[in-house]
Amino acid sequence: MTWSRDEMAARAAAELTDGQHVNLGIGIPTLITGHLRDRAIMLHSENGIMGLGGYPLPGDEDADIINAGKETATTVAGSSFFDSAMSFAMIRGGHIEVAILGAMQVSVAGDLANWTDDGARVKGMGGAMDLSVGAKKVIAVMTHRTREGQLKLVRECSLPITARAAVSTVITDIGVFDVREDHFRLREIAPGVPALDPELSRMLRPGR
Amino acid sequence: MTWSRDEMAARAAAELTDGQHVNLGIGIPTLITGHLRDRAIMLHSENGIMGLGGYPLPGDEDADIINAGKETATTVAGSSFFDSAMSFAMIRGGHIEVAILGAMQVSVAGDLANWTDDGARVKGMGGAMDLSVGAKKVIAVMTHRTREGQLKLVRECSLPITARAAVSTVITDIGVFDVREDHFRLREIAPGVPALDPELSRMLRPGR
Amino acid sequence: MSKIAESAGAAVADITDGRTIAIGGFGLCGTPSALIEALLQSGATDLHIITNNCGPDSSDVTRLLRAGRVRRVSASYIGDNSEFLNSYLGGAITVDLIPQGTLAEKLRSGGAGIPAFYTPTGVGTAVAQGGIPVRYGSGSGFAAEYSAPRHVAEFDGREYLLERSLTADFALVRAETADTIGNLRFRGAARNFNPLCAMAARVAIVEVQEVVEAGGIPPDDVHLPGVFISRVVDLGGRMRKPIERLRTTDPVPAGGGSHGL
Amino acid sequence: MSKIAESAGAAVADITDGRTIAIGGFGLCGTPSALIEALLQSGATDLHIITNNCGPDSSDVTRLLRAGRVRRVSASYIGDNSEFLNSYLGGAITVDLIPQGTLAEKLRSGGAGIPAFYTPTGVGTAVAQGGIPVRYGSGSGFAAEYSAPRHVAEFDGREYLLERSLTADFALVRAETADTIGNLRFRGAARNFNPLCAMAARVAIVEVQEVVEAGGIPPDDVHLPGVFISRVVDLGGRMRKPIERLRTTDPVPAGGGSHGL
Repeated sequence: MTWSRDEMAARAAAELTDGQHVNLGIGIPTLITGHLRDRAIMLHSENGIMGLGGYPLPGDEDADIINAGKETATTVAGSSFFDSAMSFAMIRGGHIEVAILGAMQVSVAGDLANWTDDGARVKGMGGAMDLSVGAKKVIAVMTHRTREGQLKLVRECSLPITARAAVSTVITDIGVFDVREDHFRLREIAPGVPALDPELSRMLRPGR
Repeated sequence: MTWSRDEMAARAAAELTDGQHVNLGIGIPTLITGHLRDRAIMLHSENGIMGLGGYPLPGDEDADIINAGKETATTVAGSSFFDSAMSFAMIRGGHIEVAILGAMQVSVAGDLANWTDDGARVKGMGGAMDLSVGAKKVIAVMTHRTREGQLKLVRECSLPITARAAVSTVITDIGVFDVREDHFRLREIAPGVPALDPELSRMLRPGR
Repeated sequence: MSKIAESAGAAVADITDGRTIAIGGFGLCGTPSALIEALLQSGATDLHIITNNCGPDSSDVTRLLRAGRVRRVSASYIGDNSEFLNSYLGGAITVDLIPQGTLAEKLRSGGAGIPAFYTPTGVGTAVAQGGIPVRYGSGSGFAAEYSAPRHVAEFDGREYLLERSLTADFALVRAETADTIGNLRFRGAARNFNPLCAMAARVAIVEVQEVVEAGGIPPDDVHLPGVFISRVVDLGGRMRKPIERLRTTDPVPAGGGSHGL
Repeated sequence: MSKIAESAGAAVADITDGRTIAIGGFGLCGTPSALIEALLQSGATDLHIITNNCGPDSSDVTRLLRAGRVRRVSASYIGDNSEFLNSYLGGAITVDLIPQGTLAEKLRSGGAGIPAFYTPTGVGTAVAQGGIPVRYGSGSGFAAEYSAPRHVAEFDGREYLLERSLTADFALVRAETADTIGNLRFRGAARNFNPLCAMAARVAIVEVQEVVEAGGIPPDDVHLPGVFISRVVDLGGRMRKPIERLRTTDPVPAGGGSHGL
């Protein structure tokens, strides 16, 4: 068995410490909100919100309160609104303790690739490069293989890089991997996952 | 006869156009406020005010509302408060149409010296360098001679420079001089001022 | 010295062909619809638009594109928008893709008289190395022009790249409230790039939901001082605020709490 | 997760010798008196103080100097203060004189993760060329150390100099109102350098006139988000606000107006 998307989100939530300011990327990371009830966590939204809440109740939608995915949102007690320069000052200046981002590839060195799936048809990096460089700690959340079956945990990224040496922990459907410069450390394996793929096992050992 | 300090201030006020945002330096420039009644001029104070007013009435003093000279002050309708980075963003970014500054020396090239009277006992430049570089137009207001009788309108500044080629107009006790790169143009002479000093007259002609 | 313009059309009338225009908003949120509509009506063309993202296909900025009035776009993201993506990939427009935080800082710096700054964002990526497609060959599917590499310098043992600031001829922005001399208040996350675009422009034009007298906004509560604003268009409560992605939640079950410090 | 500290003393207790401390305020306006007093009591010494100007001889920062606790000052102005001036000219302290706008930008950039930026301020002056006395020989009256020249570069035909940003170990700042998680509102011109010092510091400590519950400051009205603040000291309405230069005016004669747009 592997972890579902929601189980991965729950596992990522468990990496957070109360009191932290956290930015959640688009994709699986947005599911983490559902696992933060009663947690003393402030969510940062790159479009200018500290203290993002969940979706509004029907009828309470406000076009001026949206998250970075352009979805209607709410705010929690103690929230604030600010402009985009201030929002990225928080990110780039290291004031956001954790960013949890979706990923296409993560290398043993913590290189992150998540902004474009090939170099020829780019749509833009949005805030991904700022977040991965600026947050004090970056956690990547992704399935460990592509739909086509290729490993997304890699020795070196083949896709265009979002940031070098950015990711410290990768939460996947098969377990939790810590980035250790020249290898991954398997910190936790999802219950019932069979023996690791030999290619992945090799990445648990130092060197190339 | 020469213009008094207050007459110089009045003459400087006449250089302003309604609708402008203006920063007044310390010294004679602060007297200009008295000549702006019913003028559509917004005064900028470097410590974080747009829309500075005059001094408060007795009993209305507020320790949180001071001008750049640290004197108690007031604000006008439509004023705003902001932090010092924003205040100097306005200045440096060219959003302040005019700065009127006191000066120790101004050269024919518009070089301004007003931040320290000698290089060995400096007290700091405060906002002088930002203002003289950033304001769209810089007007210097000063007596044309030091107390010791030396000309303050000069070919080249002997004092440490605040900014190069910054000043466009100099208002003095004997008249109004426009900076013309390699000479001063005498635009207006104070009524009753006798023939100009030969040294000053030479500076009204191009070249050294 | 009121800055209230007669109409949106009058406010944008001097925007001539070839101008660079910074447009506020994040997708549909905080985007100055009425001013963009007026710009569309004005006929100005060959425009360079600076805007964070172009919104969905239904966005006002997309209408400018569809009408063939956009030469170049500087943005952090042009996905979610098939028109922009196709115009880019088809070689019809030039696109500068800029990390969102760098774009925000470029505008803020441009407005603040800072011509260039170093940033860690993009080090070791195609932003630093150059090679992001800027323009595709017409119909070829191949890039005809790539972004230039950035100068990289080391400070205290870490690498940073040098970014030039951005300024614009005009800004079109949206706020909730203005006073007659252009002091602004924004609402919620509709603030986003609006103050920054206004700061970066030689002439900043704002559309607002309501106008109050000078002094009607307490000086401590002004979000953007009027010194940055040239013209105010009063929409008189008729501001259109579309929602890009409507999401709602079921009522919280009894005993359910919320997060937050 | 309340950030309310037990006392000013408790809030500054971990400021050890040799630290760099950014202190908000402009002269006496907006200066965090209670926190500086607590720092004085704490005994921490060999401090590097970053503050715009040191206020008059009666200022709290001057008391730190008089007690021999200041090694270095980074400021835009140390006039109006004979103690600072004499300590500087007598070689007792090192002083970095920085143009005020550059100082503000260095702090803001330091807090925003921008390590360096180009600015026109100081081009062609001793700031660019170097040579501003930083330290005088003990009692000699001659400078023993001068400021370093800045790297100068040209952008679009105009010269700019490169300035490094500033960060601090701690910030001591003052605001009018905080909520329990450190969201701040300032009052009038007491805002000045306070938000910037807080942004630039690893640990920012604020003293406030009053504390409200989280949510007590509407999110559109927060001047500085609590993410930048580590500790809040509640002065419970007992904030001292001295006036540096009291000036008043006679009541305006009938018919007299005021200026303004």
